Formats: sequence, C-alpha cells, structure tokens
Amino acid sequence: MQDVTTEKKEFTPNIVAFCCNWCSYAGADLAGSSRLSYPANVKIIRVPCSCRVNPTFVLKAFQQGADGVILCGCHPGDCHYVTGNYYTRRRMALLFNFLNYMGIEKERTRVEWVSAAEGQKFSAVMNDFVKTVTELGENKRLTDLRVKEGE
Amino acid sequence: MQRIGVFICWCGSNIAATVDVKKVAETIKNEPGVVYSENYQYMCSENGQQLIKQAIKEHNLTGIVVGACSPRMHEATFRKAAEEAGLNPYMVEIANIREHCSWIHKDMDEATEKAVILVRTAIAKVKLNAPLQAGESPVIKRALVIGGGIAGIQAALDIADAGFEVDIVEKNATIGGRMAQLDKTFPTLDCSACILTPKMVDCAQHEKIDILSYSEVEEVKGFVGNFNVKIRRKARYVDETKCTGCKICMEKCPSKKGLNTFNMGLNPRPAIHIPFAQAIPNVAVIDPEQCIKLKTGKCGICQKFCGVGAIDYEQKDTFIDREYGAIVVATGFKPIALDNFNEYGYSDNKDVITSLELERLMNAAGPTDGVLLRPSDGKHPKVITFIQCVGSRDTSGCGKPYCSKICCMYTAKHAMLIREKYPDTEVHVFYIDVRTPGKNYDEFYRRAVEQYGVDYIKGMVGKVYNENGKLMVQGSNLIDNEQITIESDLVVLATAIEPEPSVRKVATLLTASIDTNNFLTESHAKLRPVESPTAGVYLAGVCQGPKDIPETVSQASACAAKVIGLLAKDKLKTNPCVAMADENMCNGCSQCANVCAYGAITYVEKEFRLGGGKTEVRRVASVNPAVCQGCGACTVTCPSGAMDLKGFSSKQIMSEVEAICKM
Amino acid sequence: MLKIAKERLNELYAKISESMGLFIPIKKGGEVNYHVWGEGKEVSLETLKTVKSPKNMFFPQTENMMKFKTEGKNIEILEAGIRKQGDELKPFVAFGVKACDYKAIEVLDKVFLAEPVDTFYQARRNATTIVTLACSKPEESCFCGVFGIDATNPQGDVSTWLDEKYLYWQANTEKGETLTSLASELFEKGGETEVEAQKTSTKAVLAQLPFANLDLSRFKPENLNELFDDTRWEEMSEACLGCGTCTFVCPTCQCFDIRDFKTNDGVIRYRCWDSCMYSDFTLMAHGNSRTTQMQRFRQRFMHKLVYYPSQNDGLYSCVGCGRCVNKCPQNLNIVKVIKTLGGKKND
Amino acid sequence: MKDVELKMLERAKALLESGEVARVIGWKKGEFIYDPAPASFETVDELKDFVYNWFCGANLSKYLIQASKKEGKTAVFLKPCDTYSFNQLVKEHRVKRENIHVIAVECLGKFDVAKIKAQGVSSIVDVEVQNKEVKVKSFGGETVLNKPEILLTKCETCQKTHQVKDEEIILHDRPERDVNRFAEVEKLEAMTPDERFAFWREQLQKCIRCNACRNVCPACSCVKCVFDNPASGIAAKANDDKFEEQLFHIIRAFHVAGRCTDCGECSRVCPQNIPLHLLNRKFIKDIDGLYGEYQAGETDEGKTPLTSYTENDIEPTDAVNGEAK
Repeated sequence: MQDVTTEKKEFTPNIVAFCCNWCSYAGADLAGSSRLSYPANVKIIRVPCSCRVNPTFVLKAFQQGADGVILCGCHPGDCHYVTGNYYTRRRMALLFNFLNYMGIEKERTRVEWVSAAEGQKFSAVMNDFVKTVTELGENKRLTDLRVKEGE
Repeated sequence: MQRIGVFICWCGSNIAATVDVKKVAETIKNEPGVVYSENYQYMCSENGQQLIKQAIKEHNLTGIVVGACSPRMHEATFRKAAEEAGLNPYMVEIANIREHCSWIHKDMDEATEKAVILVRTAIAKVKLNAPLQAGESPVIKRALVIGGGIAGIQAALDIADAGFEVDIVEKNATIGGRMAQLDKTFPTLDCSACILTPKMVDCAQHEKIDILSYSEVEEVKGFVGNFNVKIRRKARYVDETKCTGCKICMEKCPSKKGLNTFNMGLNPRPAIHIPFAQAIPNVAVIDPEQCIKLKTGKCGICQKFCGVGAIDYEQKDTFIDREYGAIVVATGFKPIALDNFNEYGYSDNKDVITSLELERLMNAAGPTDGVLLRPSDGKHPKVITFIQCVGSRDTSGCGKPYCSKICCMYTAKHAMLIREKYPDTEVHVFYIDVRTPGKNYDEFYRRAVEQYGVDYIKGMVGKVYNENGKLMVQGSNLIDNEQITIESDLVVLATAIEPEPSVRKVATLLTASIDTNNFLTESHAKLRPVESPTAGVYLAGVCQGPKDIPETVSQASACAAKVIGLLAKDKLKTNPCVAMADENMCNGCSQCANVCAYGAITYVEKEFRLGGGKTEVRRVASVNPAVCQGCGACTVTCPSGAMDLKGFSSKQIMSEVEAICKM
Repeated sequence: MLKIAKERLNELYAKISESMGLFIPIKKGGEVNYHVWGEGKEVSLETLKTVKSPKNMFFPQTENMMKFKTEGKNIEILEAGIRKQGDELKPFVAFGVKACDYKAIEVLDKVFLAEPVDTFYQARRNATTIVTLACSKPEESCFCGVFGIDATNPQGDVSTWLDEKYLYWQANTEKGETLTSLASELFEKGGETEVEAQKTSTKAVLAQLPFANLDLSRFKPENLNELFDDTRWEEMSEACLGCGTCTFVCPTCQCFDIRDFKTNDGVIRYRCWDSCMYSDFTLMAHGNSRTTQMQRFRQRFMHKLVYYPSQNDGLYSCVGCGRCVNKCPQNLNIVKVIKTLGGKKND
Repeated sequence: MKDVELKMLERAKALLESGEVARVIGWKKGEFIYDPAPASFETVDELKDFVYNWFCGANLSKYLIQASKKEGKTAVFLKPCDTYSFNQLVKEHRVKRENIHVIAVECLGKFDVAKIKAQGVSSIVDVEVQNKEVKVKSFGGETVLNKPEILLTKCETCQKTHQVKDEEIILHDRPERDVNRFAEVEKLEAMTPDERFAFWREQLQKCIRCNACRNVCPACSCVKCVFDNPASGIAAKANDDKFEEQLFHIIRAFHVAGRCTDCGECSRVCPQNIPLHLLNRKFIKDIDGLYGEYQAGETDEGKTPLTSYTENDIEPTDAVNGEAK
C-alpha cells in the first residue's frame, strides 16, 4: 500500500498549455504579475489564437510525453480574431470526444477560456488541471514509447 | 549553420531571485546550435540591448533568444535591437521566464529547471524562424469616436484640431453624455454645463468633426489604418437638416407622459422632444414607444405645427459605410441597477435616490429648477443621509468588486453644496473609507467636514426603512462602536458605476477584449494604458475603468495623441506573421476561405508542371497579406497542410512541443 | 516421420516456447497473422494465408538499426545492431510456413544475404528454425505451381502436414532435429501413408485451379524493353490507388526506408517497409524518379517478373501466394498482368 | 442485375458512339465474377469487358478528379452512396461538375467475397439473388446463403439515395430499410474506456500502414498527404510504434470529419479488416448530436460543420462528459 501512495506522490504530470496571445497568454502574464502560483510542470506555448492549434500539435505533445494538454483562448465572442475560438470549440469538442471514444482518458484534454484579465482564473484552472491529471497518472495510452528511451 | 545567441535577463531580482540565471545561461551553452549564452541584470536597458547588439555582430548570430519577461512586454524592444544590429527582427524569440516562471514558482531548482526548458523551447522555435519582411498598408486619415460624452468630445476635438477628420457616433439624440447631467464638478465646483457646452458647440462647429447622433456602430471590418465601419442611423422621425430646434412640437405634443431620461426619469417629457436645452444637435427626436401617431397612426399634431416640415413619420433606420484609420472607444458608464440592494429601500421609497438623481434635483435645468425638493412631497429635506459604496467594493456578488472612484468626491461635493445653499440642513455621510487621492481632493473633502460641518460617520448602513413617513437609516458607527439610527428626509445612495452595457457589442465588433467587469482591457496597464490590444483601437474614459472628469479628459487627449500619431503616417507596417499557401500542396478545396473572418483568401487557377512534360491546371489558394490578420484558423482547416502561418508555422510549433515536453 | 495428435499441439507449442520464441499464425482482432505464441492464444494453422506473410519475422515492418546521440559535433553511438535493450537475439521458430512463403524466403535471402550482407536480416535468419506446413486446401487465388513450387511438399528445417487428427512431422535439417528433440516425448511414429494420400489429393486440386497454367514465357530478360514499352500498362494500372497493400502483404517485397526518430535521449535510426507504389518512394533531392502511378505500377511487376529474375538465374520474385489477388482494393493483381503480358497460352 | 448491366452497356455505347462523352467510367470484368476492377472505356470495342454485378462495390467518384481534367466529357456510373462522394468532391472543387455526366445506377447492396469464402464457399462462378436468398454457384456446387450476411459492411446499414443524376438506370425497387448505422458506435460508446482502448488497440495494431484506406477515400483527395510530406513533421511509412498507428488514424479521421460521406470504402479495402468506418462514423454521430444532423455530400455547396459555428455551441468539456446527446 505504501509503495502505491509514494509512487503517486512522486508522479508529476507533464502539462502543455497552448495559450492564445491576446487573452490567455496575457492572463497567464497577469497570473505571473499577481504572483498567483501554479505548478512548474505547466508549460505554455504561445499561439496567436486558439484556432491555430492543430489536433496534430495536441497528439504530438502526448507523443512526446505530455500527460495532459490544455488549450486556452479568449472567451467565445471575445476572440481577437472575431471567430477563431468558435472553430477551436468545435474542433476540440469533436477531437476530445473522439479520443475518449478510442479509450484515451478524457480528463487529459481540456479547453478553457481565460481572458487577459483573468489571472486568477488562469492559475486556478492550471492548479485544477494538474490535480486532475496527477490523479489520472502517467499517460500510457497515447504516447510514443521510443520517446522515453534512455530515461 | 545556425548560430544562436541566448540572453538571460535577471530583471533585477524579479527573475534572478527564483531562477539561477547563471546556471540557465551555462546549461544552454551546450545546446546544439547555441554559440553564445550570456546573462545580464537588465536586458531591456540600454546596456542590455547594447550587449545583445554587440553579440549579434561579434558572433555573427543568425537568431537570438532572450529569456526575460513576457514577449507582450519587450518583444518589440528586442526585435528593434536585433534589427539595429543587422539581424532580421523576426529572428528573435522570447522565453518568458518571469511571468510564466520566476514570479509563480518559489523553489529555485524547480524554477531554474523550467527556465531551461522554456529557453530550449524558444531555441527550438528560433531555429526554424525565417526572416520576415513587414509589408505596408495605407492609412485612412479619418478617425471614428464611439461615444459622445466628455471623453469622446475631447478626443474628437484634439484629433480634429490636428487636422484630421473625425466622426462621433453617439447612440443618444445628443452628445454630452453623463457630464451634461451633472450640476457642479469637483474639486473646483464650477458648473458642469458651463465647461461642457462650449466644447459641445465646438464639436458641432468644427469643420473636421461630423456628429452622427442617434446612431450606432453595426459592423466593423478591416484592421488598423483601414477599418470599414457600418453605422446605423436610427430613425428619429425628424429631419435633422430641417429642424430648427424651436420646440413648438414639444409644446403641442399631446403625449407628455414619457419619462425624462435625461432627468433620470424624475419628471415627464413629451414623445417628441429635445433632450435638454443645450443639446447638440439641437434637433428633436420622437420616442416611437410613446408617440401616438407612430403607435396608432392617428395624431400627427407635431407635423401640423412644425413650421419647417421636419417631421417625417415614415423615416426608417439608414446605414452608412465609412472608412477609418483609427477608432476611439468612449462609451462611458451608467450607475448600476439597485435590484440587489433591497436593504436601502430604493424601490420602495421615493425619497431614497441615487447620486445622479440628486445631481438632477440640484441642477438649475433639472426637474425642480435647481431647488432641492424631495421627490415624494416636494418639500425641502431637512435631514439628508448619504450612503457610500452602494454596490462598490462589494465582494458578495451583489455589486461590483471594484471601487467606483468618483463617489467619495462627489458626495463631499453634494454635502458641501447642500450645506452652502441650505445651511439649516443636517447632512450625514456613512462611509467605509474616504478616498481622496488627487490634486486638491483631500483639501476639498476636509472643507466639507471642517468648514461645512458635514457629519461623516465611519460605518456601514444595515438598512433603510420607512417609519411613519420618515426614512430611518440604521447603521453602525465604528468609531464610537455603536448602532445608530438617523431619521432622514432624504437618502442618497452613492451608487456604483459600471460600463455602459452597449460596450459589449462594441467590444465584440472591434475584437477588443473585456474584463470580468465589462471594462475594456488596455494593452498594458502602465505602458500602453490608452491602447486596446487590437491595433488601431484606443480607449478613453470610464469604458476602460472608473475615473473622474479630469482623468477622463487626460485619457481622451492621450488617445487623441495616439490617434494623431497613427493618422500622421501615410503607411503602416503590416504584421508579416500572416498565412501563406503552398501552391504545390493546395487542393483548392475552399475550406480555408470558409473559416477566414477577413476574406483574405481567394483562389486562382494555376498551371503546374507534372512529370514527363505534362502540365495540369489546378485551383489554388492565395492569401492577401495586407488583409490577413494571422490567426491561423485556415491552417488547421487545411487537411494537406498547404496553409501555414509565418512566424507560427506548424513546424515551429511542433518543434516547440517537442522541446517543451522534454523533462 | 513423426506425428502428434492435434489436441496435443498446445503442449508442443508450450514445450518449444520454453526455450525459443514461437511465431505461429494466431487470430487476433479477427485476422490471422504470425504472432508469438502464448497460452490461450488462438492458433490457426488451418488458415491458408496469413494477412502479413512470414517475411515479417526476418524483415519486420519496422526495425531499429541504431541509437546515437549528438552533442556539439560529437556523435556517440549508444546502441547498434538488432539488439534491443542489450538482449542477444533469442532463437525462434517460424511455425506453419507454407511452401510459397518458404520459397519467398529464398527470394529474400538472395537480396539480403548477398554482399553486402544485411546483418539484421542475417541474424534473424540464423536464429530461426523454420517449420513448414503443407497446403491441403488451396484456393482459387493460389498459383504457386506456376513457379515450380510444390505446395504439398514444403521444405524447411521441419516439414509438416496437417489432417483432421494429426500433425505429421518430418525433420529435414540439423536445426529441425534439434527442435524435434526438444519435444520428442510428444511425438509418435508414423503417418507416411496419410501424408502421401494428402499429397495426391491436394495435387489433384492444385491442377484444377484456375491459375494453374499461367504462361510466363514472355517474361525473359531479352524482352525487357518490349515489355517495358508495352502500351497496355496504362490501362492495367488506371484503377491503381497507389496504396501499399500488395507490397505489404507480399512475401517477397523487400524495399525499406530508413528514418530517424528523436527520443529524449538521442536519435533512433530505424528502417521500415516502403512500397514502390508510393509516390514518395525513393524520393530524392531532385524529386521522384517515377512520377506517375503507371510507372510505379509497372516497376513493381517488372521487378517481380523481369528485373529480379534477370539477376537471379531466372528466379521470379513472385511465388504465387495470391495474397495480392485477394487483397487489392480495386482487384488489380499480378495475375492480371501475367495474363495480359505473359505469353500466348494466357489468351 | 443482368438487365441493369445490359441497360448500362446500351447507354455507355450510345454515349460513346454519339460522341456526347469521351469516356465512360465503370467496371471491367476480372478473372472471376467477384473481382471486377474500376475502368475507363473510351471506345465501344473496349466495352466488351464492361461488367456490372453484385461485386461492383468500388466507389468510382474519386477517379473523376483526374477524369474531369481530361478533354471531353466523362460519363460515370454512380451508385447511391457514390453520389455523396461526388457532391463532396464537386463542393471542394476537386471535380469539375460540368465535365461529368452522371448516370445514377441502381444498387441493391454489394457482396463481400471474403464473407462468402468465410462461409466455406470457394471458386465462385456465379450468384443469383432472390430477395434475401443468394444462390452461390461454385465448382463445389450450389450453396444458398443469407444475403444480409454476405453484404459488404458498408452496405449493411446503407440507406442512401442518389443525390445527383443526369440520367438514371433503376429497374428494381430497393426495399425500404430501417437500420441504425450508429449501432456499432453506440456499442463502443457503452464500453468502459479500458474496453474501448483494448478494442482499438487490438484493431489498430493490425495496421500495416498500406494507406489503402486513405488512397481509396474520396475525402482524402489531397495533392500531397501530410503523412507523405516530410515537412509536416508527422510523415511516416510503416508504423514504428503504437502511437503512430493511433496518430495516423486519428488525424485521418479528423481531416475527413464533416466531409466523410460514410461511403465505407475505408473498411472495404482494409487488408486487415480494421473497422475503420467506425472511426469516421463516430465523428458523424457526434456532429449530428452536437451540431444538428448533417450529411456530407447531400449537396455540392455550403460549409461543413467544422468550418461553421454557432455562438452557443457546446463546450468541449461538456461534450466529452456527454452533456448533450
């Protein structure tokens, strides 16, 4: 029993967050300047708009050892590019549903809308996502074993 | 062969306190392709930039990564520095090791490790960067100001004075906004109308200013320098070009029971009306909800009496399309609805009023001709209690979490004016804190207390109730630590202010971001306070955050300065990070055009060489780089990957993904 | 000759598996392919044609060749050869290989074991003991006889025959003997009569098969140019999708591509099957050497029927297994090519 | 069926002879009754090999991409399901509609020879169909099989009707059917994630990456597929890792989502019989459920569900948690 718990404690998930430049990246900046902490294993990739995120990037992240992937964009209706996040919403709803259908844990993927003013939300979302993925454990279903060679 | 230089900034102790910057710089030295890695206290400083420039030249760098604060802060700075050193500015990538690392993590090892990963990720990206050249687009030398309050008026006047055409779009029948409703202004107590109306007149008379009152923005297309705006001119049923403002129609109109919105509904007004005496334009408008003719088809009295034949019941909304180089948003504010504050008895008691209603009651042009009479029985109130922070600084969810900023000062003003005019009146003010930062503000407040004997009570009001026709204000006095009840004739609520609700639509049209309180977000709180994140869109007045008249006017002038700076240019550099289709891979399927919000994608038939001397004509996509805004929606829609985004190419992002996933 | 009752075959598999890997046709996900045997696996020796041919065992779909790491200008080789995680290649048994597929291994040997020797392939070949299995129920897509293969009498280290009751077992080589000795207690003697009877009856069926008499006479090196220039390639290939099905189910196709994969700790260089039917096959800096699907289609069949035999003493690199006949999505196949171009007798 | 074939042949001849069309795309006899191949006929003489029978399952619409670029008009025989693909290709400007003469041809379901062989019947010479009964004549004699059991998987749930036609050859009525094409998808959805994962793992590990599914797919009409393009970063030949098996099939399904007409060719051609249509059908089902019924290829214009939106679309989190069905 003890082994199991220590193992779980030691696991820190690798989280990739795609953030749109105008809202969510700025929201993450605000979380930073407000010193609202979230775990260091959340790492952010800046994209102009959440609609730039190709499902391939999401899968690539899982291949490369990510345990969770989250997309953050402006709130629907507030997209800097007018309609970009509407497409994101449809694409990811379908993609995530599909991954779930293939037996890949649905909790590993998420879309959140975080505005430039929501530093607090950004931090809360990341903390929550890390918690969820930590409980899930390591991504074993959608990863490339070769990547982890040599570890 | 790539020669990458890496520059790790300490940001004083902002980064260096949590990230071992020297270790980061050292570790990165071993990365393939990195030929130079350095750390420095302030990379953005003159010396820091010099260090970068020197390294670019000395080490022949092909790309640089700066590990520093957010790219939203200094990306432009470092790009400029690189350009000055002869490196294409788009060969610069920023690793955000401050906002996304040092400021949120406490453990030095952890933060240092993350900083290394973030820098590696930026290196992975910069290796795939390509030099980009910014294109040029012309600037339409005309500005649009949305909102005709003091902010919009000031911005329009300043821009017009610099020689540029300005249109003011105002949704109400007159410009003037909230300031026109005010009686006196703090801290100088000069008459609001006296200082505002001349400006309104200036606007009307300025040859460069076109006032489009009773109008709303319907649609915005385009981008900085080239906005295409569709404006709805609402039917006012009065020909603006004919109406002389004689007001005979107002006298004759049989439907006189409408709420005078300008007077906060404190008195009635006719269906056809001019909002107030100094309205600009001084043209009548018919309220279609109230007009008998428009509702039933019978009446038409005003038309009969109008000497110039200005009345037109058939008038319809019309639309005009105009082009602008810049847009100023100055949509202003309104007091919040008090539905959530039953404890103050606002809806049950006529004599519980808001501060703005008090302004009208004290205004010489108001419903009582400036005599302070209480609404219920028209008597002089002898005891007046002011309640501060009604809905402001409220974290319960009923009101607003922010400070409305103006209430402390205008309440002091009200108290003072009442005591001045009616010295026999007893004035109490319940407050949480009195906030008076600003030139001559605290002095002003002290005058209210010391010179005018206003009774300031530190404490909150629990409830206001009516007992035998008297308003009982029950609250706590925190200084004396006691519960008190004040029998009052009039209660004035310093109601919180919120952005005018129409701002949401405007923000959506302009793709300007809005915060949780519906205030428009500025690009940077300190460095770019009047610019919205959308290029070419500027923010003035309360739409951006609570502020008083002096601040609003300053911000409006600042906006104007920004707009003038923009319009003074003949051409703008365009963002080179735009989409581009690889013709050799494009299927011509049109899916990309279906998702393009800007109509930037068109198709051409092109001949391609196949093997064996054969050719083939194919339909392929072509992106107009001046119209493309670089969102990337098309890139994901494109199944063949023919569509890519410069500066954020699929290869670059995948390379970042690879690097960032490596623990 | 030895024999083993069918119901005891699992014991035989278990015995072999104790010391060697055992690859055998197993039904998984509804399809029968060679997989490593294990308790509870659904072995299907009766299946005439596995989807993937046994070449997979010597020339796997993908195979790591080396691992290396670069730091600055230095390259450090971490691992080379077929070893994975430092393991030596364990000897294994390829069980149930049909005569056509066994012949196919000979075709592959001529490519991979000729100088320069493909050591990856060689190591796997050396580690294998091949147990063949005679066909008793050939079907209409079979035409191994055209290439002189006797489906009833396959070679290999051990030859076997299967009927309703027994698997008959005949060791042919030293390796075969060794394998037999591993499980000698499971075998009993006998079966010659049954095997002979099966051979006779199967041969009768084989002679009746629709493709039993395909004429290959025109596929000779001296006809190369004429065949190459034949105008009928165009119509034969017009429905070709350019997929790799025929190549990947083919027991003799041997093309591969070498690619790199970045890991957290360096680079894995691996090879994987490639298909001459693919538009990016042998992609070079200047582009593709064959730009149309007709050219790619022609290449494949010319290679099987003309180029390869011209370099290997007339040995065709088709063994008539008929997998492509069954699997081509659009029903194009080598039989149609042979019938069109092979010779007069086909008309 | 013979009467339909004769009528088709007659029309093909007439069209070629009159010069109305330069070529006719149909099916050509093979070595057996069950291996007809798609073919283009340019002369009346070539039509001697023309065939239309119970084994003409192939979807001919994709061949029109090339054919519509050739000089002269092309006539093509399209079964009901093929017409959806045709519309989709016209919508995506891959096929020039004006260059094609569509002859809608009747289809009462097509047979899967592997399913017949699996019932122990080999060396098939002919088939005779009477309602649900199929008499299969082979060297071994005559066997009676149940028609629904030997239909191609794609025909099992087909309810499609011709969406486009310039003329039609329909001699027999197709009986109305009431089938739920999502039944298999629903079965998978009802499983636990572990079971679903195990199911797809077993299926996908059979993949030999022959690309037949992609190359036959009318929606996969890219000039160059991302998986063939080294610049895409995901190009691969044979799968080297289970991830690559997943990646290929996920991305392929995503790329055709909203465009897949459910023609079922992917599953028909898979040499390993992976039920690939169940991947695409999941997208179709979700699109129907989340954004309203949509059938790709019903028309040759308009946006697909993934290139349109509404302001109140479901949130991804709610979608995966099954908030809306």
